[in-house]
This record gives sequence, C-alpha cells and structure tokens, in this order.
Amino acid sequence: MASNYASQFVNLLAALLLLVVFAMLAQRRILSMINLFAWQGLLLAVSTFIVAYSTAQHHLYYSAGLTLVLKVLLLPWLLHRLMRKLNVRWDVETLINIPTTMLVGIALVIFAFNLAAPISQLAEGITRGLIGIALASVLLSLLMMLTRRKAVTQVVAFLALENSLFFAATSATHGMPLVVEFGIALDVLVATFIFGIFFFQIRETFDSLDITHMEKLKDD
Amino acid sequence: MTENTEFIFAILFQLTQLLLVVLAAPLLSGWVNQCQAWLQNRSGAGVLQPYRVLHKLFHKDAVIAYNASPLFRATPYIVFGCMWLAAAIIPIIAVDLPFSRAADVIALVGVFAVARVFISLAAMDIGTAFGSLGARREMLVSFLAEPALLMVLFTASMISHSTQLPTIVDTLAHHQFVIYPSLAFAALAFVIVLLAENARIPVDNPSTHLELTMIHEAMILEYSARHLALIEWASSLKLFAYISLGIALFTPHGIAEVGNWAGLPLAIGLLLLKLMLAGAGLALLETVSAKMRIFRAPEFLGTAFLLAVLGLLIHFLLGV
Amino acid sequence: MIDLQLMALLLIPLFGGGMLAVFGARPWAAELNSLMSFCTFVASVALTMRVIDAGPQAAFNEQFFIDQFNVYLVALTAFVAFTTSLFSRPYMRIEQHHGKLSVGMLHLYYSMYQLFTFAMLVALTTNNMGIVWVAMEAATLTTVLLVSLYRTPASLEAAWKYFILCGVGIALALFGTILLYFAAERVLGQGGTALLWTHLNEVKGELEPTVLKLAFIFLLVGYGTKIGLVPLHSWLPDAHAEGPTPVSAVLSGLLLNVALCAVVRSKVLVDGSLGSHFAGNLMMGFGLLSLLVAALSLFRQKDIKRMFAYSSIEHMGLITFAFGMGGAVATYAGMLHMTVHSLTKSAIFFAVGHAVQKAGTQQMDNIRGLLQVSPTVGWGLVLGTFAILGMPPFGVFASEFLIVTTAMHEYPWTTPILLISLGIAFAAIFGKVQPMVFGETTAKPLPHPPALVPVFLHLLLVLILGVYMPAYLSDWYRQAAALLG
Amino acid sequence: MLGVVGLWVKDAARFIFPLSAAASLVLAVSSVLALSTAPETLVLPLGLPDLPFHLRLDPLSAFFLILLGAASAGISLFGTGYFRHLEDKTLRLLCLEYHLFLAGMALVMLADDAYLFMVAWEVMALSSYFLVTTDHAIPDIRKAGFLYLLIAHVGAIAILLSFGVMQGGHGIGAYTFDAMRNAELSSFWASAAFLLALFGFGAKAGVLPMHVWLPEAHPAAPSPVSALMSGVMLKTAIYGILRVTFDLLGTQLWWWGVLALGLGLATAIFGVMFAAVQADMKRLLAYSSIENIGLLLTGIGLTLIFHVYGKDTLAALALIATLYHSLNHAMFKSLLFVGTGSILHATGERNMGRLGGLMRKMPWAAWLVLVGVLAISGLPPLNGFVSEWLLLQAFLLSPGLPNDYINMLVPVAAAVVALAAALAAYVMVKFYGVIFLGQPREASLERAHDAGIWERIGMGWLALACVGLGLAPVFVVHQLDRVAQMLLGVQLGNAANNWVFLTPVDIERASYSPLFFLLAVLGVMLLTSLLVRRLYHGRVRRSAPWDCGFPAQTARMQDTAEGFGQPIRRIFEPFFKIEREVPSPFDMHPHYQGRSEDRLWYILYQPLQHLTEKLSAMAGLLQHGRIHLYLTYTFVTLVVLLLFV
Repeated sequence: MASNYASQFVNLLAALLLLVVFAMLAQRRILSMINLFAWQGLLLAVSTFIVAYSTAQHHLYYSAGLTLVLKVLLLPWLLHRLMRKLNVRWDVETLINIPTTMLVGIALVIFAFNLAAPISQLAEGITRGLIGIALASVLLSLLMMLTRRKAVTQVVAFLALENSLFFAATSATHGMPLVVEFGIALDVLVATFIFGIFFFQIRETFDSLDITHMEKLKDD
Repeated sequence: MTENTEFIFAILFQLTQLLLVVLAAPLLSGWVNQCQAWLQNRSGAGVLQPYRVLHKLFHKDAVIAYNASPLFRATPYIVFGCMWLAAAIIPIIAVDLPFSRAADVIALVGVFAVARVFISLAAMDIGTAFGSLGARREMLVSFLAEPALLMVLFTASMISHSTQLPTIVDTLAHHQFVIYPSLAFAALAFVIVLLAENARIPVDNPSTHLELTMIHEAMILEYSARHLALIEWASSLKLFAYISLGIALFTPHGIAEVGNWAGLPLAIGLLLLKLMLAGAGLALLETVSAKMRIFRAPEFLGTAFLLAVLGLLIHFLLGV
Repeated sequence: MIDLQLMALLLIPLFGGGMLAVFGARPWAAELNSLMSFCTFVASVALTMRVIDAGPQAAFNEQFFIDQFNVYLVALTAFVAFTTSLFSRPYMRIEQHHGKLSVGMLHLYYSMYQLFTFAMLVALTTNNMGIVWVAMEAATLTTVLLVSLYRTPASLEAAWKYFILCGVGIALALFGTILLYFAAERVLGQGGTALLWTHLNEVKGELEPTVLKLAFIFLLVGYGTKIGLVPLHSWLPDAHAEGPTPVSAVLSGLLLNVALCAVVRSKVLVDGSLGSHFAGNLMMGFGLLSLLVAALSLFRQKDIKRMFAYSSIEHMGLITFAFGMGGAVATYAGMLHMTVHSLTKSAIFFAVGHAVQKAGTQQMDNIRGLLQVSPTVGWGLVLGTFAILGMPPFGVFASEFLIVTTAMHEYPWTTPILLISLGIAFAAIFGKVQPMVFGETTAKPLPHPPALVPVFLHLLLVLILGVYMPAYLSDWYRQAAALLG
Repeated sequence: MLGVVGLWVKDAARFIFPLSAAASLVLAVSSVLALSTAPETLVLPLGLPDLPFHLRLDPLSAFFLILLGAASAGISLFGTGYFRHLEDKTLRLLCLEYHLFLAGMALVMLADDAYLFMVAWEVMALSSYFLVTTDHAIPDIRKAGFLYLLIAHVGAIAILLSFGVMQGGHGIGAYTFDAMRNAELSSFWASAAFLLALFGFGAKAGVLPMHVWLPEAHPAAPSPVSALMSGVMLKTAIYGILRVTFDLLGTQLWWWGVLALGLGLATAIFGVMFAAVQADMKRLLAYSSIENIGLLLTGIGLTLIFHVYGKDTLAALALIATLYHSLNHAMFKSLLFVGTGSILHATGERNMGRLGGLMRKMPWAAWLVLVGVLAISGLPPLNGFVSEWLLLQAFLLSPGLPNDYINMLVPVAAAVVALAAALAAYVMVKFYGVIFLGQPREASLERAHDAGIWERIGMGWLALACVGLGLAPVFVVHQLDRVAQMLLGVQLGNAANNWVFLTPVDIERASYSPLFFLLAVLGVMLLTSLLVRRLYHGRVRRSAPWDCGFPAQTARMQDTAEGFGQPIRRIFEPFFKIEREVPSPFDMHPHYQGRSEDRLWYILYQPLQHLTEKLSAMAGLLQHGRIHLYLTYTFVTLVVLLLFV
C-alpha cells in the first residue's frame, strides 16, 4: 500500500525533475539557473529518501543525506559565491534560440521514452519507467551543455547531468553500492572545486568567461 | 657413305664456302655497281673494280688521329671477322655446314649487331662531330631494322620449327613444295631491311660524301688504308651475306644436299644466277628510288617491322 | 598476501602523492618522485610474479581482481610511469631553466603525477565496474591539472576542452554503468556484488540483452571519449600538444590503455550476454573510422606533438579494431600492440620533448638537423618513428603483422581501409620527420644533459619484442587472450 | 652461413669490406653446393610465439644466394677502394648499414615463414633507405629517399596482405610457408594473393607504374649501393614473385601469365625508351634496370602461360631464361654502376654532357666497363646474349597453345622483346661512347685519374663473371635445371649432353656455341692481320683528325647525350613530357635546354597526392576548435548509436 503511494510519489518527483530540467533549458538567467539546480538537487534528495524508505535500504539514506548536503546546499552556495566573486550576472546567451532548443528537447524526450520502453517493462516495483525519465533528462542536460556559451552555464549543465545520473542511480536502480556512490559524490565535489579554479584562471587569462574565446586550438 | 667421310665432306664444303664468300663478296658489290652504271648509261669501272680499290688501300700507309684508341684500331679486324663468319655460316651451296651449328639465326643477328656496335663505338672514338653523328644514325636505323630482321627469320623458323639455318633451308628446299603467304610479307620486309642495313638508297647512299645525308660513310670517315680496306671488304661481305641469306630463306631450291657431288655444279650454277639476279635487282631498286630524309627512315623501317610481324601473324592464322 | 602486495602497489603512489604534496617544492622532489615510481614498479613486478605463478586472484573481498589481462597492464603502467618520472627529472629542470615553470607548478606536477598513477592503478586492478568509473574520473581530474600546468591560454583552453569533453564522456559511462547494474541486480540481487566483474562474467549469459546493448553504447561512447575514438577524439590532440611532454607521454602511453581496458572488459560481458558480435562490430567500426580519420589528419599537422597525438589516435583505433575482431590471434595482437605502442609512443614523446627544447618551438618547420645538433635525440626520434610506423624488426610490426593478416583472413573487406590508412600515415609522419632529423641547423645545446636512457631502453624493449618473445610472456598473453575470448 | 651474415653485421673499420667480400664468396660457393643437395631447413628460437624463424635453403633460394654472393663479392671489393676517403664516423655507420642490407637480402632468400620474410624484407628496405640518404644534406636526395621508402612500404603492406590471404588455417602457426603450401585456395583468393604479391613485389622491382622511385633513388645512392640495389635488391623482388607464384600458390591461372607478360613488355619498352633520353649516367642505368626487370617479368609471364597449359619443357626453358637473365643482369649492371662510381670519383661529374674521352685517362675502368656494355647490349659471345637467346627460343617454340589469343600475343611479344634489346644496344652505345670515347668535353677532365687497385679488382671480378657466364652457358643451364625441377617438376634434360653446343631442346631446332664463335672470330682476326702484314705492311702514321675544312672545331661540338637521344625522343614523342628552352635568334648567349619527363608521374601520382590532400583537408574540418561542436559530435554519436539498437 505504502509502496504504491511511494511509487506514485516518486513518479511525480521524476516528472517534476524533468520539468526542472526543461525549465533550466529555457532559463535565461544564470542565478536562477543555479537556483533551479538547487531545486533539482532537493527533488533528488527527496526521491532518494522515499526510495530508501520504501525499499528499506539504509545506505540510500546516506546518499540522500549526501545529496542534500552536497547538491542542495554546498554546490549552489559555492556557485553563488563564485558568481559574486567574478560578478557575472549577465544573461545567458545561447547559441541556438530557446524555442528551437525546446522543440529539440521535446523530440529528445519522446526518443528517450521510446528507447526506454522495453527496459521499463522489466523494471518491477516502484521504479517503473524512471529509466526513461532519467535518460531523457541526461540527454536534455547534454543538449543544454552544447547550447550554452558561458563556461559557468556549461558547468551548471554538467552538474545537472550528474544529477540526472544520480537520479537514475538511486531511484531507477535502488541505489548503487555505497562505496560507488561515495566515490561518485567525491568526484563531483572535486570536479566542482577544479571548475572553480578554472573559472579564475580563465577569467584572468581571457578576462571573460565566454568560452567562445577558447577556439584557438585547431587543425588548419 | 660412312659417318666420318660425311663429316669430312661437310668440313670440305665449309672450307670451300669460307674461301668462296670472302673472295666472291667484292665481286658481287662490283657487279651491283656495274649494273647501276649500266642502268644510268655509264660505262662503269668494271666488275673487278672493288679488288683494285682494296689492293690500292692495302698498299697505303694508315693515317690515324692522335687520340685514336686501341679500340679504334681493333675495330676493322673485328668487323671483318664477324662479317666473314656470318657469310660463312649461311648455307648457299650445300645444306650441312658444321660452322652453322655454332650460331643459329638469332646468333647470326647477334653477329651483325657485334659488328655494328663496334663500328659505332669506333666512330665515336675520335670525337669529331661526324663520327658520332654517323654512329647515332646507324644505331637509329639498326634498332628498327634488327627486330624486323629477327621477325623475318622467326617467320621462317616458325615454318620449319627450327632456328637452325640448315634445317630451315632443308625444310624449305627439299620437302614438298608449298606456297607460304607469310613468307611473301617476310620477303618484302627483308628487302627493306637489306637496303637499310647495307647503307643503300633510299636509306643511305654509299657513293655520297655529303655530310647531312650520309650514315655509314660518316662513321668510317677517319679510317684509311688497310683499316678502310677491311671495312669496305667487310661491308661487301655483309651485302653478300644478306643477299645469300635472302636466297637461302626465299628461294633455296636447287641447293645441294650433303655430299651430293652431282648436285654441286648445278647448285653453284644456280647460286651464281641467283646472285646476279639479286644484284641486278638491287641496282635497279637503287636507281629508281631516291634517297629519303633521315627521319623518314624510321617510318620506312617501321613498315618493314610491321610487315614482318604481319607475316608472323599470318603464319599463325593460316597455319602455313 | 595478495592483499598486502596489492595494498603496497596502490598505497605507494598514494603515499607518494601525499609526500610530494608536502615536499614537492624541495629541490630533491624530482628524485623523490622517481623513487616512489620505482617502488611502485617493484611492487607491480612482485604482483605480476605472483599472478603468473598462482593465476587470477581476487582481493579485498573481491573488490579487486587481478588476472593476466590487467596485471600486464599494471606492470606496463608502473614501468612507463617510472621511466617517465626519470625522463621528467631533467626535462622539468630544463623547462624551469627556460622559465616556463615555477617551483609551485613543479610542486603541483609531482604530487599530481603520483596521484594520477594511483588512479590508473586502481582503475586497472579494481573488480568493481563502479569503482572503475570513479578511478577513471579521478585520473581525468588529475590529468586536467597536469595539462593546464603551464597556465598559458593555449594550455588552459586545452585543459578546459579536455575536462568538459571527458567529463561528459565519463558521465555517459556512468549511465552505462548504472544500466549495467540495473540489469545485474535482477540476476545477482541488490548490493555489493552486482557490479563485480567476476560475478557479472559468470552470469553474463543471463543478463538482459536489451539493457546491456544500451549500457554498452553508453560505456563505449563514455570510455571511447577517453580512448580518443573518432569522432569523440577532439580533446586529445589539444591536450597532448599543450600539456608538458611527460604528461603527453603518460596520457597516450597509459591512460588510453586504461580506458580501452575498461571497454574491453564490458565488451566481454555484452557479447557474452547477447551471444552475438554486436559489441565487437561496434568496436571494429569505431576502430576503422579512427584509423582512417587520424591518418588523414596526420597529413596536415604542423605541431610535432599534435602529430604524434594523432598517431596515438590511429594506433588506438587499430587496437580497438583488433579487440573488436576478437579471437585468439587478434586479441593477442591487440594486447601486444597496446604494450609496444605505449613503450614506443612514450619513447617518441621523450625524444620529441628534448627536440622541442632544443629548437625552442613545436612547429616542425622550424625543427631541423637534429642528427647534426645532437645525434642521440635525432636517432631516438628516427628509430622511434620507424618503430611506430610499423617497421620491422620493431615490435609494433609484429602486432600489425598479426592484425593485418588476421583481418585479411577474417574480414577481408576491411583491408583496403587498413592499407590506405597505414600507407597515408606512413607518408605523413615519415615525410615530416625526415627533414627534422636530416639537414643542417644552428641550435644551441641544452642547459642540462637530456635523459635518453628511457628512450633507448623503451626502443630496445620494443626491438626485442619484435624478434624474440620469452615463452612465459607469450603464455601470459595467450592466457589473457583466452580470458577475453 | 648465418654466422657469416652475423659477422658482416658486426661493425669494424676499413678491412671489413674485403672481409665481407670473402664472406660473400663463401656464401656463393656454399650455395652452389647447396643447389644440388636436398633442401635444408633450420628453425631459430627467435620470432613470434608459435612462429619461430624458419629458414630453408632450397634450389631457388640457393640460386638467388649465388647471385647475391657473386655480385656482392665484386661490389664489396670495389667498395673497399670507393669508401676509402670517407671519414671514420660516416664510414662506420655506412659499413653497418651496408652489411645490414646484405644480411637482410640474404635472409629474405632464406626465410621460410611470412614473418621472417617480412622482417628481412623491411630491414632490407630500411637499411637501403639509410644508404640512399647517406649524404642527406642535399634536399633532392632526401626526396628520393622518401619516395623510395614510401613506395617500398606500401608494397610491403600489399605483400603482407597477400600472405594474409595465403595463410593456412588459423592461429599464429599458420604463417609458415609450409602451411601456405598446403593451404587450399579458391581460384578467386589465389588470384587475389597473386595480384597483391605482384603489386607488392612489383613496387620493389620498379615495374610500371610503380617505377618512379627507381630513377630517383639509384642516382642518389653511393655507387656501390646503387650497384647492390639495382643488381641484387631488384632480384629479391623477382625471387618473391617466383616463390609466391610457383611455390606457395598451388594453382596458377593462364591470365596471370598474360598480365605479367603485358606488364613486363610495357615496362621493358618504357624503361629503355627513357634510358635513351637520359643525360645523367646513373639515371640512364636506373632506367635500363627498369627495362631488364621488364624482360624478367616477361619471362615469368611466359613461364606461367606454358606451365598452365602443361607445356612444361617450354616452361622450364622460359624459367631458366629468366633466372639466367637475372644472374646476368646482376653481374653487368653492378659492373656498370661501380664503373660510374669510379668515374664519379675521378671527375665528380654525373652529367654525361660534361664527360668524354675518359678512355685515355682511365683505361682500366674503360676496358672493364666496355665488357659490361657489350654484355648488356646482348652481344655474343657475352652473357647478355645467352639469356636473350634462350628467351627468344622460348618464344619461338611456343605455338600450339590452346588459346588463340595467346598464340597471337606471343609473336608480338617476341617482336617487342627484340625491339627492346635493339634499343638497349642503342642506349649502351650512347652511354659508352659519350662517356669514354671522343674528346674530353671539359678541361677539368684532364685531371681525371684511373680507378684504384681495389676498384679494379672488384670490377675485374664482375667483368670476369660476365665473360664466364657468356662462354659456359651449358654448365650454367645445367645448374639452373635444378631450380626448374623444384618449381615446375621438369628439367631441360638434354641441355647438358653436349659441352660445347648449347641446345635447349634439340640440336635440329636450335644450338649456339659462344666458345666456338669467339674462337672463330679471333682466329679470323688473327689470320687477317697476319696476312695483311705479310702481304703488305703494318705502317701507321698519326695526324690530326679531319676537320672537314672547319679548323675551329672544339670538343664541345661533339654529340652530347641529349643529342644522341634526340632521335628516340622524336620517334616516341607522345610518351614523354618534354620541356624545351629554345634560344631566340637574338640571344647574345644562346642557351638550349630540353628535359623529358615521365608522364605517368603527372597522370597517376600527382592526382593521388591531391586527392589525399583534399581528404585530409576535410578531416581537418572536424577539428576546428569549437567545444560546442565537439560536444555535438558526442551527442550525435550517442543519439545515432541509440537509434540503431
């Protein structure tokens, strides 16, 4: 009974997650993108928590907590600080205009669902069809990466990608082994720090975070 | 008749022919010149003129350029030797000649080539403009004439399944009489080759010393006295060899078989007749045709080459 | 016992990283670095001996697993890491002398170098597909810092591209891993063992094909980015060209192998489960594409390190192709080629490093007359080039011989591509190297004597592998080939 | 024997060259012995696992080892003198490469498994490359070396592929030649193997249209090296073709023979035609090597045709002609190349237009080279003529093949061969006449010095070989019969029954006796000279040559190399790409220059080059710096792959 509710709730969260990704895709302002990223993290944490509760896997509690700390509090805070330090508040300039991006996004979602259909037949219990959503949001975040022009936004998109992966890991497959998850979390953290360092270096060498400056290396 | 008497006869024939050719060769060229003279309404110097010329030349002191190398001096002897050998191994009066085992038709062509290469090298030895000019033209003419000659000989040897001159002649002369259309082409080609190789009009003119046209004369310009005599003798030997080769290939009939004493006089008689006819024909040809530009010569010889190949192909097509 | 050895192998570089994080600024940091790498090498040798004696074994309740396949990569990695540390000692000194590097940078370099070794060794030895992923990510992060060591705009750009592209790739690989787990947990149940390769390998027949197909695609695209398969290779030339030369050496000599090892492992699972040649065909396709495109790109390179980076892509393509063909001979050849390629390519990069330092530029048009200015470097480059171009009697030829002939026998339609690519690659590289080593020049000698022992040591090994392979080595390879099927 | 080889490789100072010459002699002699004995095999503990190095010494390899030994003996002796002047460092390096080269060639002929064969093959190529680029300061030489090694390598890959086709069964063990002999191939795959092998070996031999490297590389190399490359290395390719076609491949098809025949004829004519117009003496020789390779290939093609149609005696005849000719070519071509070497030493000049009259300055070289010239022009009684004679015999005996087209083809082919031979004589007269005869065209030539003692010995040995091979054909053919026996299972039995007359088939069909010929001519010469002196006198007076009334003649007015080649250029105009600079009537310093180039280069190779460049430009577009694009690649790849599962 509970598991039934739980599964519905998780599905709802999954839908929300996808929505958030779309929102990020459509988003023009960096700061709100970062906030959306925080929201995504929150949804992730909650869904993980519910899965942990309903399937009674204790290590999932840890990873839920980890997510909460890392992706809802720490990373957004870091990013905010960065933004303030580098005082980048300008709007996001995309390479492809937003509506087109959205349309491509829709297509991707359909594609992902079709792809995942046979798999979700296999999945039992509460996690039916979450693979599809996870896949969709992975592809969407990838799309986001390659349409954004600023280093920061690319990084946020990258983190969103990690989020959706994490979602797949916890919700779709009831969580990976704990050691793996810790490893993943650690890597994400380190990655973010390195990103931070990079921002400063890029900023001081190119005095801008626009990565269109970084197109010197090519075969000619 | 026993084995070794037969062999002795063969040797005898061979020696006779050796002497015969070397002595008769100048006579033939003399005959050709005489015929030309008659055709051109000149009285002519007489058939024996070549002998007188040779005799005179042998008497003179040889004059050689300062920088002449031993090669230059050895060449006349080499050329003479080669030509003599060549003329000696072509069966004209009798089929079985021991020497001709040593060199079949391909080797025969080789012998001619040796003489030619040496005389060209000698011509370039002194380093006058004419020598190398003549050598170049000689090689130019020959590199087309030689394959043509080979093709002619191949046609004959295809017919007789042999490259041995005696065997060829034997097949053509002493077996039942067959008409070979392939040989007709070959004969035509052969005549052209003969004209070219013996420095005859229309390819070359033996009696001119006009630098721009001469080939053979340009090469031997530096030779004098006995060297010149040997070379002249050699070229008349060459003419003799070619004509007798033609006779052997195309009209061998009446040639004596081994040790056939009875047939011998007839054979010799016939041979003389053929030679005289051939010489007269040659004179006629030279009289009626004009010397052509040096660069027409390749086309001329190319025709010969093609004719010869055609003859070979026809042999394959018709099987005869 | 095995646990101890393994621990030694893994902890020495970790500890070394710590040490150098502390003492990295000292003048003797370079020696310390080499020492640490040497200890690692010794440990790897010990481990190898054991595995050769006692066969495959697991350690740390199966989290780590060592068989003939990865142990030889372990030995190779440790060895090349060691020689590279030897090479980097004078190289970095010279760079410092030329004012390209500060002490702080060196500090970072040494510690990261050790950590990088550690990450690679973990990725090789672990049995857990998840931890493989973690280690690969860690390796990426460390090398990113190494690539951007010079802090020049170019190096930053290269590092950034490297970071983003490999990050994305790795992320996709993670998704693949998750799918793998998704399929596995339904057979092996929840929790720890479901990602252990050994277990997966036992039950690969029962795994769900559709999921594994999907998983393999993600894994291939993910780790393929790291291998540098076309069209995922875009980061590779930049990273190789802009990073310090020792890093380029270990990148193309080692990291690519490690990634390839992961792909091969998963290929075994997938084809096992599908019972078809799906994964193999994919790998063959990518291999051929990489071979062709890399060969063509070689033609236009002006930067020497860039060119050899492309040659790495080319060879990785060849190896992937070989593993994709499968079968005893091809797999054997693939592993042999991995070995000789790492040795040769790192040797070439050593020589190139000094050549560049001599000429003061990476532009090949400005590098001339190496044989004249310093014969050792010149000959090193010439021989290395001929080795990498597959000229006998070097070992690269041995493996190419087997690969090409097997391809001719099994998949004849691929051979035109092989013929064309190898021909073009030869023309390109040889035509560019020849004028560099020959001819006249005016270049000044180096402040420190160049380190050429590693170069010739590697080339010697490659030469020996070309004409003579000790029996135990070949048995070892053969067992590994048997493992991979 | 390999011990000897190993000894070669060991690097030492100057005395190594005579040593290696001795070693080559030992090699040659031991191979002569090996020719008659049964094949010996040897397995070394080296090589790949399951595929140790297999060595095998059978009549075929023995024959080519004889060739190698005999030729390299003379060349090494020559080299002793030739390399004397190098400074020590270069000499050591060169010595090492030189002997690696020799060892590589020897191993190629001994190899009995694909791997060893390829290793030796590439070692040979690599060492010869380094030898070619000995003085690499000159850009042209670097270019030549590059072209050479590139074509060699592509050819090697083709050979590799053909081995891949022929391999017997699976596993690494399948690459021994024995396994290949036993492998059953469908006619399609057999043809594939043959074509690949023909391409690969042809690239090494300089068969049309892969010949372009040859006229570049031969002149670039030091003369003894060019001699080795032209005399011996090209033969390794012939060896390879024979080995693959008749030994490894069980079945042959008739059209292989036709293909080889056609290619061979084209190559022969092409080579000699270009040789005729060259002004650089080594280029001239290189082109003449192309011609000879063409003749050899023709012989192989003929052998194939006869063999396929079961006319095995004729096949044996053609094969023996081929082998004989390769032996001859090894001798006289090496002789000529080392000859040019001593000319280079004496004058430092490769352009024939600046030579001339050297016969007075360097008589030794001149007379020895003359032997080579006469031999290569195919004049009796020297060796060149014998092999041509045998080849033509093979052609003449051919009729009666079941295939009419081939019956038509054969006489034409014979005609072409004859033409090529005649042209070769032309070329050689030009070569010798312009260089050695006439008057020196440059004042500097007055200082030319004759070849040193070592060089004389080397050349003498080679010249001796030419004469010997020419005078004792019966013996040689008898030896070659063993090879024919091995490859075709048939012998030319009655070749040896008459020691003075060479009668390949039957005394009634054809016979030739060089010895007799020589004696006859010499006898006649002696006789005549005696008679002339006896009947008349032997007086000689020296004077200036006749200047035909134009006293201002200079040596420059002699016929130049270009001039000598001009008729050929004129006759075969369409085959050349001719560039002329003709002076205008008003030039104060009139200056004429004509260059004849190879059209094939422009028809075949340049387009290839352009195509590759275009493709690589397209590949370059992939990599143009924008990270978004790179991400897109990843994305697209992923999506496409996902679509296709």
